[in-house]
Amino acid sequence: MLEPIHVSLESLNLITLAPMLIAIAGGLIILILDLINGKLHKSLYVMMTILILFIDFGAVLGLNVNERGFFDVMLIDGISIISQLMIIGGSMIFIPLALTSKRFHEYSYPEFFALFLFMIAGFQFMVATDNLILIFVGIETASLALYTLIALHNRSNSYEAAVKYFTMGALAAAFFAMGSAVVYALTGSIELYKVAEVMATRLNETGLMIAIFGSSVLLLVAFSFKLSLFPFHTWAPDVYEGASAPLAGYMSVIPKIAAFVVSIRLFGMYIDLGVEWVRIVILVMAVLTMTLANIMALVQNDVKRMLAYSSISHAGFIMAALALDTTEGNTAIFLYYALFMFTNLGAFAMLWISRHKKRRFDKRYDHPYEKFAGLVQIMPMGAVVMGIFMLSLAGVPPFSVFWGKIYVMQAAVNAGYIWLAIVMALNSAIAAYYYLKLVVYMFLKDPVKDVDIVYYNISKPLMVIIGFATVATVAAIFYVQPLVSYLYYMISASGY
Amino acid sequence: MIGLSHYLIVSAIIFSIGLVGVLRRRNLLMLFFATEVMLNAVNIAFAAISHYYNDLTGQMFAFFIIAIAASEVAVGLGILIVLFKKHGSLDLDDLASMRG
Amino acid sequence: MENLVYIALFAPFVSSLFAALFGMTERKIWIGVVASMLLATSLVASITLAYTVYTTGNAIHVTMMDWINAGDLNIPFGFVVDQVSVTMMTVVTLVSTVVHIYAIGYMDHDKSFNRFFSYLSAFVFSMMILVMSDNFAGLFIGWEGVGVCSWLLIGFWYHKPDVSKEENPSVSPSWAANEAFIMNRIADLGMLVGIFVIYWNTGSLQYDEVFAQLPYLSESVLTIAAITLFIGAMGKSAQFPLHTWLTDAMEGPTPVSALIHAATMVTAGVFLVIRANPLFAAVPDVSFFIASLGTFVAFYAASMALVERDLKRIIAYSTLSQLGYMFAAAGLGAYWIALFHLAAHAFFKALLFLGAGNVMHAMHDELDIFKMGDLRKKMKGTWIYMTLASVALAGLPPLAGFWSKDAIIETAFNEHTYFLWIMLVITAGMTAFYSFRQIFLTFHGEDRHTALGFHPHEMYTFVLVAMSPLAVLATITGWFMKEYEAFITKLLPQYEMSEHTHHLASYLGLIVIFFALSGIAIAYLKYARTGDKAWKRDEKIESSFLYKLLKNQYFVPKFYEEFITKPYMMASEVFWTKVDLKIVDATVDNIAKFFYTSGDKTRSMQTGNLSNYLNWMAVGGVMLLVIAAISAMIG
Amino acid sequence: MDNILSILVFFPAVAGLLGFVVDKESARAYGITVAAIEFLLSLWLWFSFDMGNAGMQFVELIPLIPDMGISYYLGVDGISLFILIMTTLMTLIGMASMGETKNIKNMIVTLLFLEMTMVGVFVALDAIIFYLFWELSLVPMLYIIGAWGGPLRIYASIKFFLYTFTGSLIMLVGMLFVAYIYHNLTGVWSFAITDWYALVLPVDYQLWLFAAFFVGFAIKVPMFPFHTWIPYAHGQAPTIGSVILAAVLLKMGTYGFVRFSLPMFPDASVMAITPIAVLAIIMVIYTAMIAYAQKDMKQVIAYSSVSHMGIIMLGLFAMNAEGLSGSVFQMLSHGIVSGALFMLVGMIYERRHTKLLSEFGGLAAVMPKFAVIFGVMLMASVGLPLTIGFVGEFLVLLGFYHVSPVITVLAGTSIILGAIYMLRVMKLVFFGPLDNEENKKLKDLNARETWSLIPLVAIVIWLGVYPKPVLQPIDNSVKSLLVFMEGKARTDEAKDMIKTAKTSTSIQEAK
Repeated sequence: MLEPIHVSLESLNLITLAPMLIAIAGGLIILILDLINGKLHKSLYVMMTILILFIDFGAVLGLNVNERGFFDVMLIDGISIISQLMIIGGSMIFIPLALTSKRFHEYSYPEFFALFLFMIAGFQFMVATDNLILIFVGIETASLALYTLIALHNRSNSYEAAVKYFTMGALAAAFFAMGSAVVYALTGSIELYKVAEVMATRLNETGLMIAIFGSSVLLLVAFSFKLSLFPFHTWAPDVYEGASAPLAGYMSVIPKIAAFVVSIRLFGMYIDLGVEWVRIVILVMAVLTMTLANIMALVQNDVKRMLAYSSISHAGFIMAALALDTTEGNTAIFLYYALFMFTNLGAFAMLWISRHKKRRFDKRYDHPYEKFAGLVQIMPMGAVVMGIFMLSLAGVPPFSVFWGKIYVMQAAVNAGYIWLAIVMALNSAIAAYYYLKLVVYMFLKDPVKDVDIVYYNISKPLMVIIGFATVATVAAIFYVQPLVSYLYYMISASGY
Repeated sequence: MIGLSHYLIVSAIIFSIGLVGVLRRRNLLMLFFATEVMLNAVNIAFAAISHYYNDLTGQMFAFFIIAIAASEVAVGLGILIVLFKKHGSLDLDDLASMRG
Repeated sequence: MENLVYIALFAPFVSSLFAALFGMTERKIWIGVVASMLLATSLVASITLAYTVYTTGNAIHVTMMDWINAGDLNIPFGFVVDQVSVTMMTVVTLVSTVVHIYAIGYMDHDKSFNRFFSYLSAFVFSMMILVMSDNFAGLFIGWEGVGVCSWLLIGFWYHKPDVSKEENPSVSPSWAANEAFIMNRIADLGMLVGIFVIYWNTGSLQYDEVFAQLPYLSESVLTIAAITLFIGAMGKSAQFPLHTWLTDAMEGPTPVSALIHAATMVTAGVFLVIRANPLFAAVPDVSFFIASLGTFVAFYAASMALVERDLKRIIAYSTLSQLGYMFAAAGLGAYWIALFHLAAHAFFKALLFLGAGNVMHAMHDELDIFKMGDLRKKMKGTWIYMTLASVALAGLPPLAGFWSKDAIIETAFNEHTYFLWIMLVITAGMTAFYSFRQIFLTFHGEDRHTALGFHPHEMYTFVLVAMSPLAVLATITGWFMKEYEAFITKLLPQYEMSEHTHHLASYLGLIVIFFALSGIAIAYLKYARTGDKAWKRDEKIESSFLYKLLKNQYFVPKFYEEFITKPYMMASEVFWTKVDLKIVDATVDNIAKFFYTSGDKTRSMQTGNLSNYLNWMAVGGVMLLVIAAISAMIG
Repeated sequence: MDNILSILVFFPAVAGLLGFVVDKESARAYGITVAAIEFLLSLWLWFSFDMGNAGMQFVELIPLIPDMGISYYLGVDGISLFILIMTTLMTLIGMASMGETKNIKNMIVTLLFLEMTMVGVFVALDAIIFYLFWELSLVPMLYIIGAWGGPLRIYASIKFFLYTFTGSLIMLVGMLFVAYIYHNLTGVWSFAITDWYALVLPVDYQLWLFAAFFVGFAIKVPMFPFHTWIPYAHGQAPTIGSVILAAVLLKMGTYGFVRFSLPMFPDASVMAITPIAVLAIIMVIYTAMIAYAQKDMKQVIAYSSVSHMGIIMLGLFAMNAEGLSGSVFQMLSHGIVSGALFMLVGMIYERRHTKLLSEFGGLAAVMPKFAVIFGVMLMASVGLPLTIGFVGEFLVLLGFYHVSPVITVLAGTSIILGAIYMLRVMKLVFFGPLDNEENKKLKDLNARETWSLIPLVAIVIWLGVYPKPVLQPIDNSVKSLLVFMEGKARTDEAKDMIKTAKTSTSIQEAK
């Protein structure tokens, strides 16, 4: 007979689950509110979401570093805390973008906000565990919610985007599951810390290397898809174009942070084990990603698509830092995303305010460069702000992304990868062209169409968010130090 | 005697069949089926390995995969329906308005 | 005494600034007067200084302030007034005072009258710096300063259009000015290099310190320094092959030609050699080369003057030729004789030019002597002056030219360089011929100008009076040769004729006089007579090869045009349009284009078709698996 | 006022921000006033500068990102002092002489921001702060060229930006590597240049790092073959853009060599003498020839800039006090002279809306003042003694003669070739008959133009006649730099080559 299981509530350490539970509960509350009164305005949901995220944020802050809980499934180490904070923080500045002056029907559905919160819970699960099952569940929870959010944007492009993302996501999920199966077959475990232990003892067994490589490849495919690395990036431009601008901005940052955390855990493990091959493959993919995405971004006609390619390129940039597998490299990932988040969300928000409810700029594109021609004459502050975002993305000091860039490059140099630093430098130079192209359109050209087309969608909350992003972008030099030291401390505390 | 490797080979074959299905099919619905096939191939592997190690984790994983596959289908079919309403077709080749 | 030095130096500067203040306002005669008076002040100061130096025998040395101090280099604005510089100062201020006064009359109709005086005085100031400086860098300031002033003054009538002339390559004053400036710059580079050599080997640029160091320097350093400095001298003194600018410089106003391109600036090269005589004395080979080149130029220039029709250009050739004489003397070690000839030449050549200016003024800027003739009746004073100057130039006793030139020729004999001697003697004959060819064609013979509608008239009297000091000096300078020798050889090395030469001195002198007289006689026979025997243009001679060769200046300007100017222009064009735009710039642009086009190509992977995307993904995955399998098997 | 450098850096920026509020009509007066105050502040800096001290003065150090070793670290020495003063002067004069009327407020604000970045570059003693200002200076310039430029302005501005940006990113990698080495040796992160000076690097490291910095600086200078952006930038830029570009932005490159390459990599610098000298000669001769072939007045001056920068580059690598001091002095001289020349071309362009040489001729008759000032600047440009142009050029050539006579003679052709192309411009524009009807009506310089040029003329002559007040502090710093380099050099070859001045020993002892 099986012994009855005795588990003390204390040993479960349920507090580690609290942040996710708060998000899920918040989503449910919103759904219940809608059941009670179906005519509530979206601003209520937005504020509710912010409040829930605020509590969530607090709950994460309250966690102790390096704890396990819930049958040791949850892992609360430094990177899980900082990544959760970034995910929640990013979401908090994303969600007010729903408060546009024009009504976009997806935001009037409370389901949008509920799904959004579930998605956040999914991300939090992804980062707060080293159990492959929970990672899988987290990924899928978040992804399924995200597919739906994209589709809710109710344009034919959005459906197309959702379908593309969904199908490829399903394939990636299959790869992830297969990869997990191989890992399980190799080690008899799906807890990464145990996997690492077992694998370390089996590394020298003949014939096993192919299985280890195989497992890494299967997992790599799955995460390369998430992180949009070449050649698994093909979905990204289309999905970004199909999704609404804020969501595209969101997608280029938050899901990637979550995916990066898992990647650090997974591939960091392989590299730590001495499987140099993984490092090489990642480096090659990273270099290819940043270069190819850059040169494709060069020829784009649409700003949103350009930004999509640019965020692919940035992801490649950061992936290279991951391959370094040093504390600095890992710090660089978070620092980069923390700094990139403001600028990128700001840039997408600027696209968002130029969005017309029905009319598109032309048949094919909604945000072609021409739309922004002469913006400085129509909307001087807007042009300056957008210009600052572009310069920041290009890596012009002292704007935020520059500090991330030099940290990544310094990490590469310190790890002895000077060639990588040079490749990064050259890529930044190529990238400068397409960012500059927008600056040129905004500042140096004359408007092409009627002047009123540019800022239909502006509203106070949007201005606040953009203002916040601008300040964060410009004043980066003053908060980089605390940010770096906090991130570095947390990451080294969790042993990465 | 049928051993672990046989199961794994079957799993790999089914996985490949699923993959080929994903690549070759032009109908979105068929494509979804193919991904389901792939996930189920993984299930076979998990169940077999779980049995081999005499460890229940693998079977748990398999259960989770089944659950997720189900929700995936639910969400996927939902998206397919709105897409079909809009486009009137589920053919992949009709679905290429964004490119470049 | 210091104040006198400063007065001598800065009076022209003040004059220049004063005139410059009114540079853009309309012509005012009194500005010329003030300028001339300031120049006269400078002249008086110079003469006083000369007297002081003569009586005390000591040099006056003043240091005004620091100029450039960097590293171990210290260059002050220091000035030295010794026998050599005081000679130059006196000559320069004297001639320039006369020229200033002359210019009041000559330029009286020019609307840029004020500007002219500003330039002219600035030139004198630069020239004073050049001769008075106590170091090579200061010399270089003056050197470049006179170059710029010469550029300004040659191009004074900047508004004249470019005209192509068959026999005269100079197309306009501004063209000639640029030519002069650029050619001088070529030589200046040599001079600069000389200064560098001196600095890095002696650690100083002060004359006295440098000369004190000379004995410790190696032969090769001395040779290089001497050669490079002489290259500088060649430019300023228009020695072959940098001579073409001088004749073209005649495009400038005549007072300018008199002052700059005859009396003062062009002798700066000779002055440099004299100033740096310890250096040149230490390298006999270079000195001999200088002497040979000088002799060659003397002959070469004289030969071109034989066929020239342009009044001023004839005098310019004669200047060139006389500079050759000076270099010959300096190269042979007779530095003081060179200096003496320099001074004497300054007087008679300035007089000659100013006379030519009078003719030009009378003939409304017509310079072709073939169109003149028989002017002496209408321009008596000018005729006397010019004849006097020509006699001096031809080297007939008792005028100045005879003494100095004879001394040079004697030196060539004394040094046993008989070839040089013969050349110089022949040249003396040629000099006499062309000088009097010019005099006769202008003032004697048939009247050719009236038919062409010219109505010449004599110059203002005050101008003629102002010229008189030059006439006097051109006459008497030679008589004081012995006294001058005593004065100057306190600083410059003695030059003693050998016993042998001394014996032959009078014969040698007679030979020179014979040649000169024959030249004059031939000129008289050919050009001065009237009536049936009057001179006619001879087509046969003019179409002969030799005539053409001389007329075209041995085709040197053409050669420069064809083999330097045009290729340079072509090369510049090619560098710009072919190399810079098509290669260097295109490379940069092509790198950018490469990225852009490869972006376009890569972009095609983004077909928009989900099936392709899935293929990419699967292919990527399978590829990675294959690579994994291969590398697992290998490693 | 110990923090005068910070004030100098941020005063224009703050003024620029406030400038958004100023009324359009008053913007020009506002800009000129601010620039004048900034200039006076920089003069004040000069007067309170200790001439006897060869080291850094007015140092400010505030740690910004200690974890990365980045601090706000400013200071000025004899070399940067005068470049800084020239920067403020040229900004003031450029602004005062500006004839631009379109979008004047934006122009003023942009210029003030540009001034901040330029001053920042010259006082920064932290590599990252230096890099920050260096990159940031591209942005206002991009805008100036792109918004007020000629027909090809967008191409020109992007080319300018991307070219420099690419080079400086490579330089950034170099900086990061130096910081890494510094960290390896000391365990501390630091980007402070003065800390980096203490590093004695192995020769092969020096060479690689020299190359990395070289790319950044050489593009900015611009050295052959990286110079092709400059004809476009100058050709398209509005007058004020060209003035600032030629006067200040190009100096950043040469200044970078003095500040970074020479003291940090003495051995590599000595090894680089020959290649750099060859490039410099090509710059001098080749671009001088190209300048001669130009049909556009402004392009002549643009190419002449490159040619003169060749002389400056040569002087930097003379490895003796004469050449190096001369080179720094030549930076000032070139800044003022080419700035003035660009202003002059701008003035004629405003009147005739063309810069083609063939359109002009005989202007001296109608515009005598213009012709005189142009003539003075021309003479300074070709290095006439007693003008500012001579001192630097003479010292550079003198200095480099010690290194290589042959190269010096080749580079010395600059005085010939310079005269050739400049005199051609003079002849085509000012001389000859005034036969173009449109030119007959041209007005001579007005009061504003005259008075903005006269200070420059005065400086050109003052520093030509009496360069000591400027040359001496430069020379002091240069001498101690050379002593430092000699002490730090590892190879005998470098020790032989670096020639410290005899008079500099006293400074060494005093330290």
